[in-house]
Amino acid sequence: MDTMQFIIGKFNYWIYIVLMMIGFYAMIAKRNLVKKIVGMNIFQTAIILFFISTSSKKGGATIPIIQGGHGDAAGHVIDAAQYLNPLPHVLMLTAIVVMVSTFGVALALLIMIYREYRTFEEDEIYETLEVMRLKK
Amino acid sequence: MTTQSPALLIIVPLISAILCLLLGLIRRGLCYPFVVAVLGVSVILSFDVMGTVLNDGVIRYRLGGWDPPWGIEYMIDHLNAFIAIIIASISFVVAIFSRKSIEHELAKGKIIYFYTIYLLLFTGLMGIVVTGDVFNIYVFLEIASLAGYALIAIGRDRAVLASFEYVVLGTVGACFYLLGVGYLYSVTGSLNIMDLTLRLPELYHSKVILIAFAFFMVGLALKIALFPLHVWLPDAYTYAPSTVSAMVAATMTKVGAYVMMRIMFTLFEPYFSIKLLPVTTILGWVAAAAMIFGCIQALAQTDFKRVLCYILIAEVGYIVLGISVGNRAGFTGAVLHILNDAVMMACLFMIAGAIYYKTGMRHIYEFAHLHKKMPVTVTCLVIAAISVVGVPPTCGFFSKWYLVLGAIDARQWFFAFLLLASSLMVAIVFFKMMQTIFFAPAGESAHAHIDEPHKEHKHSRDEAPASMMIPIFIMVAGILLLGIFSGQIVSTVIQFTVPKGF
Amino acid sequence: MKFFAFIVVLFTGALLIYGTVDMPDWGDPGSAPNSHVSPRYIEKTLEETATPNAVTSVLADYRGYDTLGETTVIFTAGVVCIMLLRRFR
Amino acid sequence: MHYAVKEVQVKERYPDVTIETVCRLLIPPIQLFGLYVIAHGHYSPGGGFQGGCILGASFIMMFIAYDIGEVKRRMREKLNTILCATGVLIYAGIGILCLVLGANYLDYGILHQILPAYPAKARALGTFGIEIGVGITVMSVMISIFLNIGTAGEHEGEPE
Repeated sequence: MDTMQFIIGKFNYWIYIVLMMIGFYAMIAKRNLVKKIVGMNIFQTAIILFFISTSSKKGGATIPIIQGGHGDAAGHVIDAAQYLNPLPHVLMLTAIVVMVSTFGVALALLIMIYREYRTFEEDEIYETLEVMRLKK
Repeated sequence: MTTQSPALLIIVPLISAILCLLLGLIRRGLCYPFVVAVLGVSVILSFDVMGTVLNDGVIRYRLGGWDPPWGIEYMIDHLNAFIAIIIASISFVVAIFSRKSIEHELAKGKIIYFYTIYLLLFTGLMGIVVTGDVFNIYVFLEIASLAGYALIAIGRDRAVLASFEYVVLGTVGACFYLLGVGYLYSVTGSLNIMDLTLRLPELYHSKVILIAFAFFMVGLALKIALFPLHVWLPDAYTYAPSTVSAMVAATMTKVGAYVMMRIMFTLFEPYFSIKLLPVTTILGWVAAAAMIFGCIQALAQTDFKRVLCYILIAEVGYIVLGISVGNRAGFTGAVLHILNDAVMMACLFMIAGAIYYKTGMRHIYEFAHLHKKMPVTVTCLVIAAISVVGVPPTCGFFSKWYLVLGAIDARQWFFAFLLLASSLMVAIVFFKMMQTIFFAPAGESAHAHIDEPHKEHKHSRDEAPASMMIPIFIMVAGILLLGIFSGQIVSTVIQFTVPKGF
Repeated sequence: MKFFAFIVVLFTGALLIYGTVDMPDWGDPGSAPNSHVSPRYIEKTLEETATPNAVTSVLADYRGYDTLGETTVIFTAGVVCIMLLRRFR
Repeated sequence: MHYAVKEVQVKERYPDVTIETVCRLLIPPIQLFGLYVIAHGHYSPGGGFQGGCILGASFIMMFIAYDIGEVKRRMREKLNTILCATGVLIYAGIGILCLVLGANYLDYGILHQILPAYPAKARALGTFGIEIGVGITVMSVMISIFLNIGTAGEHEGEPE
């Protein structure tokens, strides 16, 4: 029973870690440059999921927008347990933007690499470089 | 002004970066003086902040007026202020240097964007240094990294490929750092460094904290190119434009080392980092390997900038060794070495840039009889080389002295021996270079057949323009003066940076 | 090379999973992130910032400096793409 | 293996009545929705980044349905760069305004001195101001990145 409790409590982290490692593997092992940055994207997305999962609260909590908050209804007491933790969401909004920016820069670099070597395969690029070196 | 200067330290370069872009759309020539002026203001501001810290103690500036654990705050103590001065001064001097070098190496239309991104890089580095919030460090780390990737990618030859490799590995490093933040957050619920310091000690035996610490270390090791994770550095810094190499080599790794110090000794107490974990041993051995490996590789290279890159890897090893021995002298040596190494590396990379600008030579074997053509530059090169080797009147000696003392205090005789051995190897690297420059047999210079027209003028004096020589002079003066005044620097600033518990 | 990468990935994953053992359970309302800093954001957002959406108030006000950094990051990315890809005469 | 990435070139467009009509009808509501998401970020999910993305997406849709000339006619390259800078400038400028009025950087509460609002409401208004800044930047950067990457930077540079 205890083991079951443990697995139910933690399995979400494990799923994200598996996702992260898929991305990480693609980043360091794949020889195709596009696959590398796709792996980078998977890695970062998994981290985002990880952060978001720390914000969840069981027991009927809802999105962190105070109900009845329109206008000046600032009188009533608000119970923090009714709303999800907003902080990880905020951090991840920032991280998403960072991710998009990194992805954009990486794509720009890829296009520059393609202009120069006419391929996305790392092996072929190094072959070209070797040929260029020998020509000199 | 003084109460707001910590905020201005970030805002001034940030807003100027935007204005620089707009200004460049109006007139391109305005960018350079504007950038130099802004960085000059930043230097003044950083000294102002340092003055405040020296007089009134630690500055805690609350952004948005919110109390620390809820809002973000700047926490500036002696260590931050010291690093901020280094970053601002180096950026300022390198910016002066950039004028001719950038016109020479870049397309005209790119100059506006170059200066914009240069200022953004400076903003990012400054942001990392002054902030007191672990997630904020990540955000500014990414600003600095993105700017760094772009600046490296506009270099020559394989620069784009090197930059791409840097993007992949740099993102792995940043992601590991972010994972560390996530693990810390999931058990403490806080992101503020001072608040975390209060909440962490009771969790020191938690596995989450252990893993978070490990991921912080690996992520930062990737960012500072510590030995087994250095693969991106030599290519990236070799093929970048000279200005960028000088700026990035002198500041980026230093800021990473600073964050490492912050995490090891402020966020976690020295008790955790040194007593509880075998960090001393692991980091010490890694750093020792980095020193030896960097020097051996430097011996084997012919490209001048690549030699400097491997020496930089060895220097990172020195800094990390100083951090890892975990005592007063070692830490003092590490902080002092951050300053000295920044100055020396900026100087050497600028000299490499000046030689490349004037003669188009990159390889050491082409440098024969350079002293007849560029005597002043070669003199500066000799002084900087002496300092890197660590000969007494120059600044390089004093930081190595403290590092060796630290290693001896920690009873790590072997590390002390390796420090001296790697100094010796650096000396061999530079002796080889000097031998080529001064004593190469006449007519054997390898570039003679490449650019024939140069041959008649080869022995006439032809120095780089003043906008390049003045920054080099400033740096050489820095090397000598920092050596003379290193005692004062240690007693006024660095002794206060040593963390409690040493 | 691929085998080496696989070993590295397995090792990293194992470390990360080892770390999760001491983490709070998923959705635990009493865990540190849910009880230390964040309650104030929810309870005081209307009173202090007159914004019912706590995410917006934290994003732009409590941690507004992070968002300044975020905007700078995307500005950097825009400038970088122009500089790298545009062909200049 | 070689991937079938052909030489990048900006082709002539093939006019397609269906796509063009649908886009002409769809783009204004999309842009309006983007503005709504920015403006209503205080009361519902949304905010500067999300709204900016939607606004940028409307231009990207225009690029896909018509061609690059159409997008550049509506949003000139230089204007886009200026907007990109303006967004950050608005954000940082509001912070500076707080600084000038005597509070810490980004402390919008002090804005009640110049706005007809009590401090908490002034904070909400300051938040709204920076959301607009973020929205503008995100929109123009989305357009800029997409145009540059989508055409591999081969489109005309700035006329100088």
